[in-house]
Amino acid sequence: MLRIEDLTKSFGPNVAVDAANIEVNQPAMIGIIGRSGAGKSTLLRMLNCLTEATSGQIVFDGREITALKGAEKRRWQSACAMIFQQFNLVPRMDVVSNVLHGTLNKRSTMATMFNLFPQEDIHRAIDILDRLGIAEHGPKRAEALSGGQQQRVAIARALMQDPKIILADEPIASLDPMNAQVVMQSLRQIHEEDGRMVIANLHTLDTARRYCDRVIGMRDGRIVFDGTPEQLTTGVARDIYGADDSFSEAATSTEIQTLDRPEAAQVVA
Amino acid sequence: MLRIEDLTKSFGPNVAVDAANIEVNQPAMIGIIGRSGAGKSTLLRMLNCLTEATSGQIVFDGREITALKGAEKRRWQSACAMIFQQFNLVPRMDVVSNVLHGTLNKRSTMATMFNLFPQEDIHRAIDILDRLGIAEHGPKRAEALSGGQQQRVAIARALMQDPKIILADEPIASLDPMNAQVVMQSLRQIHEEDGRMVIANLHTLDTARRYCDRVIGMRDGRIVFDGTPEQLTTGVARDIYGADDSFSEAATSTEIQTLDRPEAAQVVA
Amino acid sequence: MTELTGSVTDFRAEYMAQVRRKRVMNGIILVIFIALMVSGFMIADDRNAGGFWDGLSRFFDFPKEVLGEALGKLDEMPAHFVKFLPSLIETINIAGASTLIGAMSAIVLSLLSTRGMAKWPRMIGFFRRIMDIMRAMPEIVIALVLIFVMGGGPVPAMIAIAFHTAGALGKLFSEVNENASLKPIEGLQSVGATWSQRMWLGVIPQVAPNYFSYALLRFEINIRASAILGFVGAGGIGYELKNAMSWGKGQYDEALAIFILLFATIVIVDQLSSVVRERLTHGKTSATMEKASV
Amino acid sequence: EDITEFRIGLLGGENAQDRMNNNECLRAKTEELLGVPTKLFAPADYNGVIQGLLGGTIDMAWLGASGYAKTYLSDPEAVEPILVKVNVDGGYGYYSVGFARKDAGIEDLEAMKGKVFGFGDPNSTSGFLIPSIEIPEATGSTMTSGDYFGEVKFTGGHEQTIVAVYNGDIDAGVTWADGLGEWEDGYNSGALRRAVDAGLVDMNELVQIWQSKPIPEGPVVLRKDLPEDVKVKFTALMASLPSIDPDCAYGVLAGEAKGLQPIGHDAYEVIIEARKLKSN
Amino acid sequence: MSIAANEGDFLKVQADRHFSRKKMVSFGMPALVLAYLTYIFFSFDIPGLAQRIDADNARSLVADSYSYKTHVTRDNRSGEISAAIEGERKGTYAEGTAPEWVTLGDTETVIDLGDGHVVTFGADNFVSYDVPGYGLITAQPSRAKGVQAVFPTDEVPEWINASKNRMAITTEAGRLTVTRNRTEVFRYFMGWELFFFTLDSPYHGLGFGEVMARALGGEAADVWQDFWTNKMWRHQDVAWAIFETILMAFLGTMGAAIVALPLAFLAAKNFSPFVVVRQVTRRFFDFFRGVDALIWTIILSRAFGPGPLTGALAILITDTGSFGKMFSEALENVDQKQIEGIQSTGAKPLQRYRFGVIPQVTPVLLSQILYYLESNTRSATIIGAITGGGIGLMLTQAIITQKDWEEVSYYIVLIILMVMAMDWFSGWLRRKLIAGDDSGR
Ligand SMILES: Nc1ncnc2c1ncn2[C@@H]1O[C@H](COP(=O)(O)OP(=O)(O)OP(=O)(O)O)[C@@H](O)[C@H]1O
Ligand SMILES: Nc1ncnc2c1ncn2[C@@H]1O[C@H](COP(=O)(O)OP(=O)(O)OP(=O)(O)O)[C@@H](O)[C@H]1O
Ligand SMILES: [Mg+2]
Ligand SMILES: [Mg+2]
Repeated sequence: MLRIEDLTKSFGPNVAVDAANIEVNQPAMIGIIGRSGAGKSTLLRMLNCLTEATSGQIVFDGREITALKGAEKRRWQSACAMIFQQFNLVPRMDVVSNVLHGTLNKRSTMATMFNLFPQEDIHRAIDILDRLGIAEHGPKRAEALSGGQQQRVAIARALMQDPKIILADEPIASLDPMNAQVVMQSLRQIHEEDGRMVIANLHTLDTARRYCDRVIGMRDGRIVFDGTPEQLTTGVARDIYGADDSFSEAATSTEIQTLDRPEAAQVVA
Repeated sequence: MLRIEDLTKSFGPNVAVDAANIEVNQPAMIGIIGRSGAGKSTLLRMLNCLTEATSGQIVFDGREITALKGAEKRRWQSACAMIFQQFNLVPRMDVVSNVLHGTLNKRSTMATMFNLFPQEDIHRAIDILDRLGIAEHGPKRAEALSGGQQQRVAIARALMQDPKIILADEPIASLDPMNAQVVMQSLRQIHEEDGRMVIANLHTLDTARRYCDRVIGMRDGRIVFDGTPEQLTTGVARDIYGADDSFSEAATSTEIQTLDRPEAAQVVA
Repeated sequence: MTELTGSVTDFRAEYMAQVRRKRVMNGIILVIFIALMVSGFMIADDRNAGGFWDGLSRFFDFPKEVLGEALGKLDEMPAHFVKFLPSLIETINIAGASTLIGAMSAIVLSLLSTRGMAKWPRMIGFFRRIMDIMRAMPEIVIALVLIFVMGGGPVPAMIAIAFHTAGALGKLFSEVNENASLKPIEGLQSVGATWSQRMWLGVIPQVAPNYFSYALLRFEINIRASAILGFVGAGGIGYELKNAMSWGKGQYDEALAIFILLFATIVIVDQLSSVVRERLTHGKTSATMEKASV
Repeated sequence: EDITEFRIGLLGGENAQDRMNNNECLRAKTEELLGVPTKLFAPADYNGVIQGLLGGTIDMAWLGASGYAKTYLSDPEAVEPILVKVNVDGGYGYYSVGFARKDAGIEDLEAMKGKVFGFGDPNSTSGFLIPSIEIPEATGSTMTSGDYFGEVKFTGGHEQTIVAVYNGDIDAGVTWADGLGEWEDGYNSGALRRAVDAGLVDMNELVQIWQSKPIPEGPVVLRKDLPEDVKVKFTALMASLPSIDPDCAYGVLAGEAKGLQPIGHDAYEVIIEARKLKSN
Repeated sequence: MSIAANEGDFLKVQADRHFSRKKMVSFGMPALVLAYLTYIFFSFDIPGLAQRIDADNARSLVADSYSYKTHVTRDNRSGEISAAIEGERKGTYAEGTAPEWVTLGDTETVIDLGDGHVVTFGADNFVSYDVPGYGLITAQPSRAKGVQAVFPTDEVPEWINASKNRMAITTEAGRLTVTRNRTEVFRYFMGWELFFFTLDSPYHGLGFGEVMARALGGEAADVWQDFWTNKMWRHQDVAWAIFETILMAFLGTMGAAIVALPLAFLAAKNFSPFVVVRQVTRRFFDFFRGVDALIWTIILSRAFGPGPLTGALAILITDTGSFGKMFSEALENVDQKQIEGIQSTGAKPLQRYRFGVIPQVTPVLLSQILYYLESNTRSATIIGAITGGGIGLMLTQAIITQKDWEEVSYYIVLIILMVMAMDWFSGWLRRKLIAGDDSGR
């Protein structure tokens, strides 16, 4: 399905992503971990064509994504939804309108200019919101919602695009543990129920372990780990994060019950 | 010296201070306690003539304070310094200037407008700051100081007024325990060394017990306790705070070592 | 996630109704706006001597005529600049003095009409109305009346502009005052300070940078205003411009010289004031640090 | 080609709405005659009307001689003079008169040396052009501030000049008068007379200090581009106005007049030359 | 707690220096201001002005603004007598009628100025004025002999101004002017006469109740017509003029906003990748703003002639510059995240602007536009005075002719009310639109 070949991105002398190779053959839920500046966001942004690659290519179902331009590129973007850490909603617009933005690529420019969306789209948007448990907030402005609710609106917008892939760039980094759990569960559920591919940048190991089928570790732009959550031992994690022995996984955790979990204590030890 | 007779203040139907009677015959350090809304601030503000009394009177050294107007009133205010919870300094002005504001009443309006303070005042201000241990911050802007330092500047301004009474409205409520201790000690020291009367609203029992010679308890505008710190038992405190049996003194404490103090445990019991 | 299927249909209906309402409202607003614009344009076009579409082609006639003459006499330009410099200075002085006087009155007015600062709290409403009236008064009205009373010259213009400025700045200043902290004022009150001491030492230091920034912006506006008032007889560069312009051919070179002087002044003041204002409003933190580290 | 609209420009000197009212009858008659909507425009100053004529947005106006000269100098093809007003005495001239306050002790130009002198509008014939040429001839020096007079300024118009002199803002000024009748009435017609009628000034307090040679009355002009038949029809209407509707003519011609008579460009050559002289 | 003595001294010296610096500043600023104002005082010749200032003008202005005068005039050549309010043709009493304080007779007309002041027009141009407490003044103007005034005392008081050919008597009751050609009496009254109906209207002089009663009795249209077309106060024209002024402001402001919005994108750093385009657009904005509405008005009046459209276009051009600058600043401050969010769904560029940018900037733009709408109402008044249109022209002309001060004050009041109304309206609209704008709740 998705093949990333020698994908590289440099900003001036600075190489953000360095010859990354990833191959995904079936819709999976993939977590990308790595410390700040490792190149996770850049990788995702190249997938969504928000950033152009310097070299290498991305191929999806035989099509070369990196070569797309104009309308073709936008069509791909609409098939490959992106969820951001800061939600990136339009705060002054109501929730349903924000979800409807997921259809912008399919609808004519003229109609959308005047905020004219077809009724079936509106109904579908409300259904998606309902599925994510926030239908009753539909008419409110996005800015009036809590962080977790806003992130679910962003997920709803992504689903509205009916995408083949959902990219999520640290979707829970701005959320409190409670909301983080709700959002990750929503993503997992979408993956399981709809069979969509989900690629999420995560900054906590336990989240990656808990929700993902596959974990990719990046360090300084290079992919240094690619395996199942089980293979992701504390040693490997130390490697990915370039941490010394004092590294404690608990310190990065967002789990609510972390302190009670036996593993946590184990890792610290 | 100071006699408060049937002093009452009502805001519309709401009686903030209800026929308060207090007599003080020698410069003492007096703590006023009571829960929020008990009328502590209102009482102090009436003493400083920031708020007009509805009825009753305040007599100091034979003069009726409540009847003062205009320049007379301002003269009294200058003899009766006030320290606020939020410091109420001029944040954009330097510390020494803020302290010098304590002399405003004695100097001509014109001269102060042009920042013409006599050199001896400036030197006295620095001496006072030095006594409070913050002389080296003199040229900084007030807003650049920490809370505890700002409160000491406020105390310095009060001392600059060379007042007969120092009123302090919850002087340590905005401070962390460390700073709170420094400020309370400064006030106590002033009381002991200069023999000035200090009346302080306090929201923690242990502070009142520790620093005051006399404690007055208010509840719903009325004075319900007036005695020595020793007389202030937990039962009396419960009465003042209108608390039920679960009342724990520790919960209101700002003492740094509270948790380690045996009494605390005792009170909780 | 939710099984509230019944209520989802409710949400749908409710939301669709809302969408429809909003579309209708937006539609109405849009139609009204377009209708106002179009009919307004047609009325204005009709009541104008020349039509809009005919006029478009003649747009450059006048500039061409002016430039045509002025370019032929380019060598006289420097002399013209020197000749009109005093009038320009007069115009700038009118703006400067009126901004200064207006701003000083505005400070007092704004303090008198801000809650928590007013000397006479009961008069707040009164001073606000005064400022509203001062602000509503176009400068030209006052200037023309004063020219009648005291003859032409810079003083009527200065008074007229200062009057309007006091009202306009007063409103802005009182908005600034509303955001100032009242705590220092209470602090000063508790030491027995008089009203003027409280204001001067407690309020002004807090609000001075904002005041200054607004006053600069006003200065820029007032330069234009004083040029316009010159046009109706109040002296300065506007008066020279009007004379040169209305004489027409034969003095277009002077008109152009005056115009260049005026334009350059406006642009320079505009750029300078935006740089200074940028510093004042955004560089505040660094200024604080600087002061604090003395 | 046909016209769709006929636009009459009215010169300043009176309250804009009074001008409109005084000329409303002319507008109605023209509309009836030409069969197209006719409108009145009263710009704020001389220049407004002139710019309108030059830009083709005004079709007819009654200009001053200097205003006509300006229009001609800007664009000789813009307008043509058709008629001129004839005074009750049969002539079609008037005068520029200089005047001062009696109590200032100024009785002639001699006494004005070093004093403040005021012109009206730069486009006015009597308020600027003619005196600016004839006064230097009389004094033997230029009109530059500080040369003969202490200061020379423009007041903006006849009314302003009169009030400025009367109030003592300036020591002397010039305005127009027909030179007929009595000084203490402000002559039979002219700006002074109007000021007296309005109760604005007391002529006892003013003295005349100078008078120009006769100045030709300004022409009624039409835009040259107008279709010939429009020009003919309108000229006929104007010329017969005093006879068919004296009340209307009184308003349009700003006072009593004997009538209107045809005039051509040549009558204004002198003024044009004078104006050229003033342009550097 | 205390610090070493020498250190304390050092701090004191430092503080002294600090305070002398502060003293310099606190004296310096006011001193600068004072110096500048002193310079202005002399450069604007304010001492000279104080002498020139004419208290009479001010007094007549104030008096005229709340009072009116009625003229009774005799033409000494024809002997005809007429009475007119403000001496204007449209305020003239019909032939043979006069206000009740004037008694018209065949040979003698008696004019009662009140308080015992009586002026009598007799035969052969004879006129007498009985001033209480002074005596009877008579005059007999003739072409040959002048006014021939006779006073009861040898010394002529200063309220009488007499010469051979002219006499003027000004008392608190009124004024009498006699020249060889004309004899004229003014009497002053309070109020704005003829404000509702002129003399030729049947409703003139009726009480409010009576007029209302007749209006309700089926004459409403006539009553309105007489009021609306009042020749003296010209309510219709004034209404049109105010409308024209507001129209200029409205068209100018909205037009400028419409033109400036797309251009602002070209001038905003984050939307216009080409430095050249950006710089050129910005310089254009500076130019439009810098040239100023005044000069645009002059340039445009050649192309479009006098009228409201010219004024509107002048405002439009100037404000395109102002709005362009402000809008592009607002655009540069937009939150990039929202745009990226929209972009990531595959939205087309226009859609990106519509949903990523417009909702963010509308509140800012709207409040700026509405603020300008109010301030442009004032500008339109001024522009109207220059280009010929609206209430501004009526006002300046009324002031220039310097007699109808009651009209001047009427226009001033109307202008202030108009601007305040626009201020209120734009504030109201701002609150309405920004609180519940197009997409929020
Ligand atoms: N637009 C850009 N211009 C220049 N350098 C950039 C840009 N975007 C990213 N970088 C650099 O590329 C590197 C990788 O950044 P990236 O945002 O992909 O890291 P990340 O793994 O997402 O980190 P984080 O956890 O902080 O989001 C960093 O060194 C960053 O500074
Ligand atoms: N300016 C005012 N207007 C109306 N009511 C007031 C005002 N100031 C105080 N009150 C009321 O008077 C009562 C006493 O208030 P006061 O501030 O004196 O209480 P306090 O004991 O100081 O409480 P806290 O600990 O919260 O400061 C309260 O009910 C308060 O709401
Ligand atoms: Mg990132
Ligand atoms: Mg309190």
